[in-house]
Amino acid sequence: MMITPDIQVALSLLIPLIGAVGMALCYAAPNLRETVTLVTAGALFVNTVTLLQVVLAGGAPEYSLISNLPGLEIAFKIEPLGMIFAMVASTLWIVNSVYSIGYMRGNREPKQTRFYICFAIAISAAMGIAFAENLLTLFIFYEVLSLSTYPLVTHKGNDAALKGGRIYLGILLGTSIGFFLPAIIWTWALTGTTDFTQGGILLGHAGPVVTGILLFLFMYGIGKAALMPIHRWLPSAMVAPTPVSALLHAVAVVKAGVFSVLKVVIYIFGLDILSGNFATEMLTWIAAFTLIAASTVALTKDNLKARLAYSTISQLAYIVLAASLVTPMAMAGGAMQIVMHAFGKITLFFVAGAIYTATKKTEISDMRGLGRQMPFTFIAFLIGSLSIIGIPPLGGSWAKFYIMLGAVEADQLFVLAVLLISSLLNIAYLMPIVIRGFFYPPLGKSDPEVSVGHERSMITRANIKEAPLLCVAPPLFTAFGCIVLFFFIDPIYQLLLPILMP
Amino acid sequence: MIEGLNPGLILILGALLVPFTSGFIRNIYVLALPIIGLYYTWSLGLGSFGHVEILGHTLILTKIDALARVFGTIFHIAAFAGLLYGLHVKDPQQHVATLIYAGAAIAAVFSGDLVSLFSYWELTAISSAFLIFASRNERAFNAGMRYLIIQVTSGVLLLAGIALYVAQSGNMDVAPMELGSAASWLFLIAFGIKTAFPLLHNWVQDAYPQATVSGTVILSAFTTKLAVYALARFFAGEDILLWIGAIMVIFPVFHATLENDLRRTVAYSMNSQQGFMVIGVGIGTELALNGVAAHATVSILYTCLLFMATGAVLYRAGTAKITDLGAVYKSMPLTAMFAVIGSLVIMAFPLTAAFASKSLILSAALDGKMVILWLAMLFGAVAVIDNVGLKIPLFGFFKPGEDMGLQEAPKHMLLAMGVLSVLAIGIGIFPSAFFQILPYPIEYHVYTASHVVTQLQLIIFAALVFVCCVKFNMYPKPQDTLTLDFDWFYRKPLKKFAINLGLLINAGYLGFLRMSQAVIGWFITKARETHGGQGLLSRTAASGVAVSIVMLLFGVTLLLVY
Amino acid sequence: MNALFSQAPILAIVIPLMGAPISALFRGAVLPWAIATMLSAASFWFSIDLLVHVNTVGPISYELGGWEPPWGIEYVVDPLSAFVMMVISGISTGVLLYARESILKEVSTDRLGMFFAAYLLALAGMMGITITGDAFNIFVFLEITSLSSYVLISMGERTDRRALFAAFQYLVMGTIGATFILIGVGLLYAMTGTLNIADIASKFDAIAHTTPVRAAVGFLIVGVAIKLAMFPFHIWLPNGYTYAPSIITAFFAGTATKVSVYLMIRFIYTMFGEDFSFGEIPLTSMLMTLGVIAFLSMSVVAIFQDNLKRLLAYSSVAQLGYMTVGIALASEMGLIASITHVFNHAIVKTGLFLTVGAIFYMVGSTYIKDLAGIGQRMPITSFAFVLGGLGLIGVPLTPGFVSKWYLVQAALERGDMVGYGLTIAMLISSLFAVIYVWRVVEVMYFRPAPEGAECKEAPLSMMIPCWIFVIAIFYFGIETSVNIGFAEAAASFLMGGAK
Amino acid sequence: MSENMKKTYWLDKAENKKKIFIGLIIAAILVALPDFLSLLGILYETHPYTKVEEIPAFYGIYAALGLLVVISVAGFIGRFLTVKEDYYD
Repeated sequence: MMITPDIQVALSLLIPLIGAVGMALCYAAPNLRETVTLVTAGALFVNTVTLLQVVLAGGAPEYSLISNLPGLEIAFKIEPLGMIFAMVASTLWIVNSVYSIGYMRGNREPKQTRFYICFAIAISAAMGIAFAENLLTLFIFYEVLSLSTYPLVTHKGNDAALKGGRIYLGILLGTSIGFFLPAIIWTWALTGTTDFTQGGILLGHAGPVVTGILLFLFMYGIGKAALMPIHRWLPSAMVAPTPVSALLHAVAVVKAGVFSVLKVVIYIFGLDILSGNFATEMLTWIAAFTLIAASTVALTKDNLKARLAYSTISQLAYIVLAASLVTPMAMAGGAMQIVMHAFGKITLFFVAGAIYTATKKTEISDMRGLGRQMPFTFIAFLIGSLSIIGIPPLGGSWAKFYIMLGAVEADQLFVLAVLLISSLLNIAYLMPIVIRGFFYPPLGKSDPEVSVGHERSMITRANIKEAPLLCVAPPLFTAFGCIVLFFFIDPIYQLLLPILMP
Repeated sequence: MIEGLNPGLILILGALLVPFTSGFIRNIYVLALPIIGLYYTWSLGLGSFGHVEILGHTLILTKIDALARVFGTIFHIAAFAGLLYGLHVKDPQQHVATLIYAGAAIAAVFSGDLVSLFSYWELTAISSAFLIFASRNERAFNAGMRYLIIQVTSGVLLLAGIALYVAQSGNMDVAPMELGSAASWLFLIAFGIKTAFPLLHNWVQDAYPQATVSGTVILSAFTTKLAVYALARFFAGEDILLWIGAIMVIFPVFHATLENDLRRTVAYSMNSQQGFMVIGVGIGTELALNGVAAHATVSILYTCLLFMATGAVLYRAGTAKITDLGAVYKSMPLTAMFAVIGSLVIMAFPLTAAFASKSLILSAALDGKMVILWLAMLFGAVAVIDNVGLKIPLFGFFKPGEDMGLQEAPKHMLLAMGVLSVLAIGIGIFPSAFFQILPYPIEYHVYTASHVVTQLQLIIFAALVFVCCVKFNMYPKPQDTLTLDFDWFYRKPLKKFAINLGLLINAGYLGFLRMSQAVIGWFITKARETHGGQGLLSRTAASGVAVSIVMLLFGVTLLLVY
Repeated sequence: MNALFSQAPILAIVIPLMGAPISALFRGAVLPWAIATMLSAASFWFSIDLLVHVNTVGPISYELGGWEPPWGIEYVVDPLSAFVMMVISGISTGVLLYARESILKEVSTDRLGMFFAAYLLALAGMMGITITGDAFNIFVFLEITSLSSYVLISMGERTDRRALFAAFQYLVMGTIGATFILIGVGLLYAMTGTLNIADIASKFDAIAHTTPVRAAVGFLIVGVAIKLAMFPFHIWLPNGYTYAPSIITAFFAGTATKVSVYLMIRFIYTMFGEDFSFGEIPLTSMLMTLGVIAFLSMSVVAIFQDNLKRLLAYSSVAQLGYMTVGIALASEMGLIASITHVFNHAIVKTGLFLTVGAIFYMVGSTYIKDLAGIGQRMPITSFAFVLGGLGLIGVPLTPGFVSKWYLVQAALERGDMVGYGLTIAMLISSLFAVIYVWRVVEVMYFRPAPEGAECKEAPLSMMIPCWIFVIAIFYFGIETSVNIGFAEAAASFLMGGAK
Repeated sequence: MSENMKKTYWLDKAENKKKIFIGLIIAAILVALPDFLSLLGILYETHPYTKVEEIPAFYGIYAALGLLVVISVAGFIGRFLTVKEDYYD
C-alpha cells in the first residue's frame, strides 16, 4: 500500500494509539515499554515532519473517517495552523517522553504503564484536534483529550489528586458541553455546516448580536483556553506529576484550547465579521484582564508549579487577546505564541520537576541557592523565563512583537500598555527564582564572609548535584529550542502566510 | 570571519566559553576578546554587512558608519579596561555578564535594523542586571529587580514603538525620525529611560552603587552611552531634547552635592554630564554631534576612572562612604592620584580630554545662539567641579586624619586606571588626532588662549569658593544619610498602593470564589434535600401516595383536555 | 419461505406466546433458556423481515382469523410498529443470550421453567401491543405483559426481599394504568362502535368535541403515561428495576417503557390525530413540562443514588423525558428524535444493565461503594460500562449523541424562546448525565479496591453479549443510517399518514 | 604599615593648608588678570560670542556664583530630603 499524505493524516492519530497498545502489552518490562514510547514518539515525529513537507509545498492532505449525520462528519484536513500545533505536540512529546522516564523512575512513581498509555492517547487526541476539518471532529477529540488526561492528573490517587481531578474534569467538561457544544449546534443550525473554511462560515448568516453571543459561547466553551473566570482547573491540575503538568501546560491541553480559539476565530467567524463587533472588543478587555490578573496572582504563589500555572493562564490570555484583535498580524502573533510558550513553559515545568526529583522541594522560598547545586537546570530556567517574558534572542519576543503589530493594526493601543505591564509582572515573578537560586546561599546555610569585591560564584564541580541526566537534558534541549526558534522564525511565518494573506 | 557578523557578537559568543576556563587562561581570554573585537571592527571599515530576509523584511545585521564606530571603539576600550579592572573577581558569572553586556551594547550600536537594535537593547538590560545581583545581598537584589524592571520597560516601549513604526512605514531600518507620531514618542521615552532623562533617571543612582566593585565600572560605561547613541541616531536636532538636556544638566547636581556615598555621587554627576550630550543631540549640527560622540567617549573614560578609583577604595576599605573614610591618600597614593586625574578630566582642566570634548558642545550651542542653554551647561560645568572635581578627591581621598592602614589597590586595577588616564590625558594633549575618528570632518582649535584662560577661571574661582565654603562651614556636612529623590514616589506610595490594590483584588477574587462556592453549594444542598436519599423526589412513595398522585394528575389532565 | 413470510406478523407474536407453556414444562438450567432464546431469536428474525418489507413495499395489514377489519382483529405492520418490534425482539434476544449464567445465580433452578415462560409471555405481550391494530387487543396484550412482569420482578426476591414489594407496587400502578386504558378504549368504543384503531381514527374528528371522547383521551393519556413511567408516574420504576433480576432489568429497560412510548405515539398521532392532539388540547405544554422536569429532576436524583441499578433506573426516567419531549414538539424532527431515541436508549441502557449484571454476578452487590477499584479487577467489564456510559451521556460517536442532535434541532426549529430554553435544559441535563456517570467511573477506576478483594472477569457467556451491545452502541452511533433511516421513515409515515 | 602611622604628610600640617588657600587666591587673580588686561588691549583679545562674556572675569564670577547657588540650594533641599541610610529597608 502506498502511504500517501492522506493516509499519513490518519496515521498521525493511529501511531500513538498503536504505541499505547504496545505499551500496554509491555507493562511487565519497563525498559521495553519505554522503548516503545520513544519509538512511537519518534515515528509520530517523522510522520509529522513529512506532513510538514507536504504542507510547506502547498498541499492540504485530508482524510475522512466517518460521515454519520448529514452535514456532520469526522474528517481531517491539514491547514497551516494545525500543522504548527501538530509539530509542537509531536516534537515535545519526544522530549517529554525522555523526561518522563527520568522523572517517573527518579521518583519511583506507581502505575507507570497507565501513565504512558494515557499520555499516548492524549497525544493522539491532540493530533485529532490539530487536524480536525470541522467543529464536530474538533469537539470529539477535545473531549477525548479531557478524559484521557484525567487519569494523568489524578495519578497520585490521593484525596487531593481526586479533588483536583474533579475540578479539572468538571470545568472542562462542563464548559465544553454547556457552551462549546451549543455554540457548535447553533453554528450548524445557522449555516448547515461546521467545516473550517478560510474566511469563516458565519458571514451573512449571523447578525452582530448573535455573533457576539456565539463568540462568548465559543470562548468560554473552550475552557482549555483558561480565560478568567473559568481558569480554576489549571491550578487544580497541578496535583499531577510534573511531566503531566508539562504536557498539560505546554503541549497538549492548553495549547489545544488556544489553538481551537484561533481556529474558531479564523475559520468559523472569519476576521471580517468580528472586527468592530462590540463583543470582540469586550473579549479583548477580558483577555487583557486575565493576562494581568493571572500574573498578579502568580506573584503571590510560593509553590513553583502553582506560580507556573498562573503564568500559563496569563500566557494563554495573550493568544485569546491576539484572537480578539482579529487582524492577520495578531493571528500570526497568536500562532507564534502557541509555539513559543510551548517551548518556554515546558522548560520551566521540566525544571520544576528536576528540582523536585533532585531535592523534593516544591516551594520557591525553599529554592534559594539551588542554582549552585543545579546550575544547568537553573540556566535552562533562566532561558525559559526570558522567553516567557519576551526578551530576545528568545522565541517569545516574536510572539509579543506580532501581537503588538496586531494591536497597532487593530488600533487598540491600550493593548501595548497591557503587554508592557505583563512583561514587568513576568519579570517580577520569574526572575527572583533564578536570582535567588544563583546568588543566595542555600536555605539554612550562609556563605563564607567575603569582603566587598571578592564575590565568588560558589558553583564548583563538587557542589553540583543535578537531577538524573534524563531530567536535565530535556529542559536544556527545550531551552535551546527557545533560542533556535528566535532565529528560525521565518519558516513558521512562511507557513502561516497563506492564512494571513488570503 | 563570518560574513556580516556583528562585532558585538564576538564578545557575546565569547562569553559563553568563559565558564570553561579558569585562572590565567581566563584572564588572557577575557582580555583578548575586546581586543579582537576592536580589531575586527576597524578591519571591517564603513558600510553595511549581512542582509537577511526575514518575515518579509530585510534585516541588516551590521551597519558601521563613523558615528557608530566612535561608540563601538570606546565600548571596546571600556570593556577591556573594565575587564582588566575586574580580573581579581573569582566569579565567572560576572565575567560572562560583563562580556555579554558589553557585546550587546556594541552590537546594538552596529545594528542596521530595528529588530536587531531591540534585541541587543534588551540583552544589555538583562545581562547588566546580573552585575548588580552579583553583590549577593538583599539591597542589591531589590535594586537589581527595580533596575531590571525599568530597563525592560524601556525595551518593551521600544518594541511597542517599533511595532507602531513598522505598521506605519513598513520598513525596519534604523533611520532618523521626526518626533510627532506615537511611535516616535515611544522611541523617545524608551531611549529617555536609558539616557536617564529627568524623572526617568533614578535607576542610575539606585542601582550603580549596589553593583559589585567592578560591576559599577562596567555599568557606567554602556547603557547610558548606548542610549545617547540611539538618541543621536534617531532624534538629532530635535528641539525638545535641548530643554530636557538643560534640566538634566542642572537637576542632579544638588543631590550630588548632598550624597555621602562616593559612588552615588559619581552616578549623579554622570547623570548631569549626560545632559550635555542630550543637548548636543538636540542641537544636532555636525559640530554638536561631533561633540556628542567626543564627549560620550571622554565621559566613559572619566566616569570609569572615577568609579574605578572609588571602587578600589571600596574594595580595600569595604566602604565608600565619606563619613567612614579617612585619609585614604596616605595608604593608597596611586589610587588617589588616579582619582585626581579623573577629577581633573571631569572638570575639563586644560590638557585633559574633556577640555576638548565639552568645548565642542558649548561652541555648538553658541553657534546656534542658544545662550540660555550655554549658561545652563556652564552652570553644570561649575557644579561638576564642585561635586566631583573637588568633593571626591577632597572628601574621599584627602581628608585630614589618621592613615587608615589600607593596602594600595591591586596591580591590575591600577593598570586599568592607568590605561584610562593615559587615554584621557592623551586625548587632551592631542585632541586633533582624536577628532579624526569623529563622525564629521572637523576644523576646531581647542587650545586658544581665551579658551584656556576662561576654563581656568571657571575652575579656580569655583575651587576658591569651595574652599571658602568648607573653611567657613557653609558646605553641607557629609552625613550618613540618604537623600530622597524622585524614586521615593514609586518606592513608597506607589508600592503601598500596588500592594493594597493587590490585596484588594485578591480579597475581591476570594470573595467571588467564596460566593460562587456558596451558590453552588446551595444548589447542591437543595438538590440533595429534594432529590437525594430520602428527598421528596427520590423517596420510595407508598402505593397509596402514588395512586393519589395519579388521581390528582388525572383530574388535572381531564380539566386540560376538556 | 414466502408462505412462511406471509404469516410473519402473526408468527412474530405466536412463537413466543406458544413457547411460554412449552418452556414452563421443562425443568433444569439449560433447556428452558435454550427454548426461550431460540424462540426470541426467531421472533427477531421475523421482525427484521417485516421491517425490511414494510420499508420497501409498504404497510402490511394482517387479518386475524380471516375477518376483515373493522370486525375482526387486524394486525397492522407499519414502519413504526415494525421498527419497535425489531427493537423489542432484538433486545430480548440479546438479553437472553446473556441470561444463562446470570439467572442461575439469581433465580433457583426449579423455577427457571416458569421464569422463562413468563419472560416469553412478556415478550409476546409487548410484540402484540406493537403490532395490533385493535384497541381492545392492546389492553389484552398489555395485561399479558404486565402480569408476566409482576412475576418476573418478584423473582428477584431471592437476592432481595424488597423485590416483592416492588412487584406489588408495580402491580398496583400497572393495573391502574391498564384499567385507565381499558376505560378509555371502552369510551371510544361506545362513541364509535369500533375497536379498530384505524376505524376510530377515521371517525375521531367528527366526535372529537364530545365529553366522553375528551374523557377517553384523558384516560388513555394518563394510562399510557403510567406505563411509560412518565414523571411523576414513575414511582414504580426505580424499585422495579432495582430489585428485579439483572436480566429482567436489562430486558425491561430496553423494551417495556419503549413499548409505552410507542403506544403514546400511536394514540396521539394515529388515533387522535396531530391536529387534535396539539391543536385542540394542550398536549404540547403538558408533555413538554413533564418531560423537561423528568430529564432535569430525575437526572439530579440519579446523581444522588448509591445503588448503581437505581441510578440507571432514574436515568431511564430522565431519558424517557427526552422521548416525551420529542413527541410533544409535534414536528417530524421531534418525532424522529423520539423514535430514534427509543432505539438508541434501548441498546445503551440494556448494555449498561447487562454490564451491571456482570458486575453483580462477580461482586454480589450493585452499591456504588462496593465497586471501588473494579476497574482494575474487572477491566474488560468496567470498560464496557464506561463506553456504555458515554452512550448514555450522548458523546459524539454514540447513538445518544445522534438522538440528542435531532432533538436539539427539533427544538431550535421552533425558533422561539421555548426552543432555546429547551436546548439549554437538555444541555444541563447532559451535564447531569456526565456527573452521574462520572461518579461511578471515578469509584470504579480511581478508588483503591478494598483489601483482599480478588475478583476475576465475568464468564465469557456474559461478557460477549455485553460487548455485542457496546459494539452496537458505537456501530449505530457512527453508521446512523439504520436507526435514523427507519426512524425517519416511521416519522414521515406518521406525519403523512395520520392526516 | 606601622611606618606609615608615624609618617607625617605634607597635607597634615595646618600651615600647608593655608599655603594652598593663598595659592588659590593668587591663581584666581592670575587667571582673572588677562580679562582686565584685554580691556586695555594688552596681551590678548577675547572673542566673546555673547554679551555676557564681555564682563571682565565673567567665567570666574559665574563660577563663584554658580557654586554658591549649588551649595545653598543643596543645603536647602537637604533639610527636607535627608533621611536615614536604611530608610527604604
